[in-house]
Amino acid sequence: MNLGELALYSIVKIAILFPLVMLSVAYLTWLERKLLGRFQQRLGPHRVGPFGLLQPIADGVKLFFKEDIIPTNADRILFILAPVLSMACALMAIAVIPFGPSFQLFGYDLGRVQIADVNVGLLYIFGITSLSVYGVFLAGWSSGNKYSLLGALRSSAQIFSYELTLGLSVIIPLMAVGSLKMSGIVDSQADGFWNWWILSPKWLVIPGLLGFALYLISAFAETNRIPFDLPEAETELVAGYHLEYSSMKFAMFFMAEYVNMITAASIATTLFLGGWHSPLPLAPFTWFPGWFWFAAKVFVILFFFIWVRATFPRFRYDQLMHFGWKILLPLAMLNVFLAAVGLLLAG
Amino acid sequence: MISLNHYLILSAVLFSVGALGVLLRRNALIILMSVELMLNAANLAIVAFARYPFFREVGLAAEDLAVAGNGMVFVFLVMTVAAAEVGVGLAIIINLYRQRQTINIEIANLLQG
Amino acid sequence: MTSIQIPELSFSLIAPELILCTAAIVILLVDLYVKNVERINITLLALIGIVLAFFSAGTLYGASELAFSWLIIRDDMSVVIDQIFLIGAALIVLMSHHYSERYHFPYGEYIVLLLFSTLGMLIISASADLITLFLGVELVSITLFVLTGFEKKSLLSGEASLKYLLLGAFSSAFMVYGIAFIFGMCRTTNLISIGSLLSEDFIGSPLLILGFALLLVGLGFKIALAPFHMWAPDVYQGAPTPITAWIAAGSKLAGFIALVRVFSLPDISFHPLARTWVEGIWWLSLLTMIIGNAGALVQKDIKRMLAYSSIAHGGYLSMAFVSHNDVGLQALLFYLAAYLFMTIGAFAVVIAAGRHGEERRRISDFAGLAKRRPFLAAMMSLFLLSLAGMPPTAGFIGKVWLFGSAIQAQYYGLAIVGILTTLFSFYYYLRVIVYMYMRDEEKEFEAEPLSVSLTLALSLSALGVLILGVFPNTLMKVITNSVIVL
Amino acid sequence: MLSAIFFWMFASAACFFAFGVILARNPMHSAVSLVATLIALAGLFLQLHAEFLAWILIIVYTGAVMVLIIFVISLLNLHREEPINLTLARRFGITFVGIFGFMIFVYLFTDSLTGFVYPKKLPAPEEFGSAASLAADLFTRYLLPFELASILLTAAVIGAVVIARKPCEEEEPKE
Repeated sequence: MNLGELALYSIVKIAILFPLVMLSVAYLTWLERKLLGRFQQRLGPHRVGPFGLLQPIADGVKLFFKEDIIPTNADRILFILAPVLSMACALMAIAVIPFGPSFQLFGYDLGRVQIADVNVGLLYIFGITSLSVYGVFLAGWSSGNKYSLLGALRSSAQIFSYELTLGLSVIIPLMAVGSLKMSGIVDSQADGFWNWWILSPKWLVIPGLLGFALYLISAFAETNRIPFDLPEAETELVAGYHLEYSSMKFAMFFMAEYVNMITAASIATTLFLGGWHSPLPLAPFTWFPGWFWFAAKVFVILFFFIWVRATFPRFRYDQLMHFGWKILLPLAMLNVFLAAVGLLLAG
Repeated sequence: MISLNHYLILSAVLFSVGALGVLLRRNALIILMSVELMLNAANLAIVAFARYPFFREVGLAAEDLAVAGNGMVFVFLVMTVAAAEVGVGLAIIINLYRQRQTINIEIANLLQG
Repeated sequence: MTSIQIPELSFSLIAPELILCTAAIVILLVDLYVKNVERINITLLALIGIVLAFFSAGTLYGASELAFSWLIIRDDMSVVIDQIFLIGAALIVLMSHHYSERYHFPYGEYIVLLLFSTLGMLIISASADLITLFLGVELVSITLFVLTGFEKKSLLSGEASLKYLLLGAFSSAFMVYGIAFIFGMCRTTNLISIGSLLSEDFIGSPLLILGFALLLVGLGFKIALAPFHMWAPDVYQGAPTPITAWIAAGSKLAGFIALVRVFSLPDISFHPLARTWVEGIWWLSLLTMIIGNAGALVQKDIKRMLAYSSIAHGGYLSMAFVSHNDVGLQALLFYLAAYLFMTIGAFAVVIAAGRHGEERRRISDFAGLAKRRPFLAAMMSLFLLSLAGMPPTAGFIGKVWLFGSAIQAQYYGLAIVGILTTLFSFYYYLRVIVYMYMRDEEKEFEAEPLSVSLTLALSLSALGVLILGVFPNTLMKVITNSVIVL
Repeated sequence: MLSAIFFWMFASAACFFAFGVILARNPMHSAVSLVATLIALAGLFLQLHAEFLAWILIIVYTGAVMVLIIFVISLLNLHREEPINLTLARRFGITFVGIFGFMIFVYLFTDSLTGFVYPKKLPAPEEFGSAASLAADLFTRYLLPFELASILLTAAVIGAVVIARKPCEEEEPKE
């Protein structure tokens, strides 16, 4: 495959994946509202279209036609830059996620459903997510509003603190596979759910499970979801860092948040739940295509995210910091140690 | 074609921009940032040297590039040191701000001969 | 998965470093987990660690080995220097014990950082690779930035630590850039490999010279050579006095050892580089001697005066690099040891002459000290005379040796400037003595009574100055041997 | 060809934002410029096949160090412009003179090399700059510096905490 073909294939893949991701963002909001409604004994959106299915589109149109305000106190450049940065980081992280096995289009073999299989894929994801702090922070700072600033400070400190745990929690697949390449990690989990890293073989069960749990918890914090949604705690901070934003700029933050959720769920799927591999290498399971299994697993995790939102109250800020630094981080370090010992014992 | 020289000159430019920042600015934080810029310029030079092995001999073997890992380790350690330096530096700057309500090094200048 | 071959780890060769590191961590944990731990216990723990490290270093004489894949060189020179550093560290711990009682800063952390900075110095003295050298220098610098700012109620201390930090970081950037060019030209950061490369017919590109020059600039900042000395007086004045002493003695010593490692370990005497390098140092040395001594003449603050005196000493010491022979190196090592004792001693007197909340800072504050505290005045006179280079003291022997090496290498001009500036320096050293003995004090000022620890520090440094001055042979022999082995 | 385009793109971005760092009047703008410079540098690292280092640069510098700096900028409320004692034009002048001086210096030196053959870029071996090769180096030959770096970080953490802590509590005598 030469450079030109590679670029062409990547563009084709982007052209396929981008609308898909945006569509799933739209319907993730619908899903969340619908599920929250059910959890709270309500109906959720049901007026616009059947089951309220056209609600996200109506929301989008509404946001698009709202007035776009830039406060006089704001730092104009950064104020405009912030939502763009948020959105860009959220979308860029998707580039290395393998959604499915090789596929063909019009007779051409386009390779995996993955835009770029970078050698250091996992590091790439961490790098990009670490950049996403800036979107949030600059939004809060440039608004020239103290509530926004407080929200931004909280959020960046939070993301900062939980990033360490997030990084350490994925150590099992990393150490066992010995590669940072996403495709390599997925390939190592083929042929049945007992090969998934969440249920890693032999001595690795404990670090595998613990790693998955740590990953999920810190992913909640990274995506600013309840119970870690302090940056936008309505009761204290009005709305947090995006207080001053309206119209499409606000929509960008909103979408970035959901894209981040999808990314986090996809990474968990890829690293721990076998990616696009079917849970059993048997007949009825293998009939379904890879992307179906991927979507199913991501859906399960997203459902969990929403479930948690409906169930748990919000942390207090000092509790959040205490939990992150004094409980999760030591656990994550212990997990690294356990993983190393497990690998040694497993040979 | 991009050669080693291109990278070296770029790193020299960045390094001297950083150095000028240290000399021109009076805000302690910006001076610290300028120093970071200098350190990264130096890192760029090291990585460039590692990629373009510099030998007198005309024939170059691919093994020479393997030796270059050496430079990578150094860059890695420089980044660590820089991070430590920034951590300590910010603490010192915060301490100064608490004492004086300024971080301008011309205003905070009691120590004079 | 590729399996990793762990290379041979000869821990016994870095025993002093390991012991020191262990001591620091033990103190850290004790301070953390034991409630209300007495200050004296921490001091004792630190001293035990230092003494153990000292003796374990002593067992390493005659080792002469490269360890840790050529990152560490354990030769006699490194052992001598390690022991000098450890003596200095012990003296500083003793002084700090007294000083911290006066100002109540977090003592556990203070001692831990002090030990870590000593560790950095030991690493510098034993490094055979630019990477370890760089890390050692940074460990020393970063811990000293913090220690300088330890007196958090003092505006001077906070400001001094900021200045030290900004210039220290600035100079590190130069060091890194210099190392980058050296690495680029030699394809290695190992000093011994660089040495063997340079001793062949490897002419090298001018970039190599640029690399060494930048490295010199970086280290020049750390040891306050003349155009890069401007941070020194401010930092010396603002830092807590024991830390001032440690910056003046330990950090400067470490910087010189780093220079020795960089410029003497690789045998570059035949290389065209050597000429450029000697010329550069010649100017730096000259400038440093003149500026240091001239600056010291006009100072009113005792710590600033000692700062300029220490800059001037940097000038004398760098003369050894100009002469670039074995004698120079030996003289350098001897003078460094002597300098350590007299500087630490002088600062110890400055501490002893003060009391809580009030220090004798100005030189005029020392008026009449001889009547009130004759012991302190006598000690101060001893250290100042030694700094000036008067005969019965260590300073005299060191200076003679140093100037002798310059004359032997036929750098007469530099030697003459050295002697002339030394004569000038008598003025400001003697001025303090005159104040102490011949002036009456302006206002009543009773210093704190001497504590055991400070008395110990004072008398040990005085002993060091006198022994090295009267019986220099022992140390001379050790040093001469170690340099020949090299 | 493609690599040349990338080089010029990243190099010019790095230069542009480097100037931004030292010329911006608002510290926050300086910091954001530095972030942009570092991202451009990471791009250059990628061009040089130092993949691992490029992402480490992003994660460590932009993700941690710069966030910390930005944090402090907003904590200290440094919106106000600092008094500037040089006109902007003069600053530009000094800056350009300095840079061109140094550039010419380096350029002359590198070009007047005697006995050197200009290094050609070789196809990098598979493991060049990869995480695995760096890790193998770091944990075998460079084990000692690695441990030293950890000591350095410990010392820095202790120091930073002691210095940045509020001064009231520990100044009291410990008894």
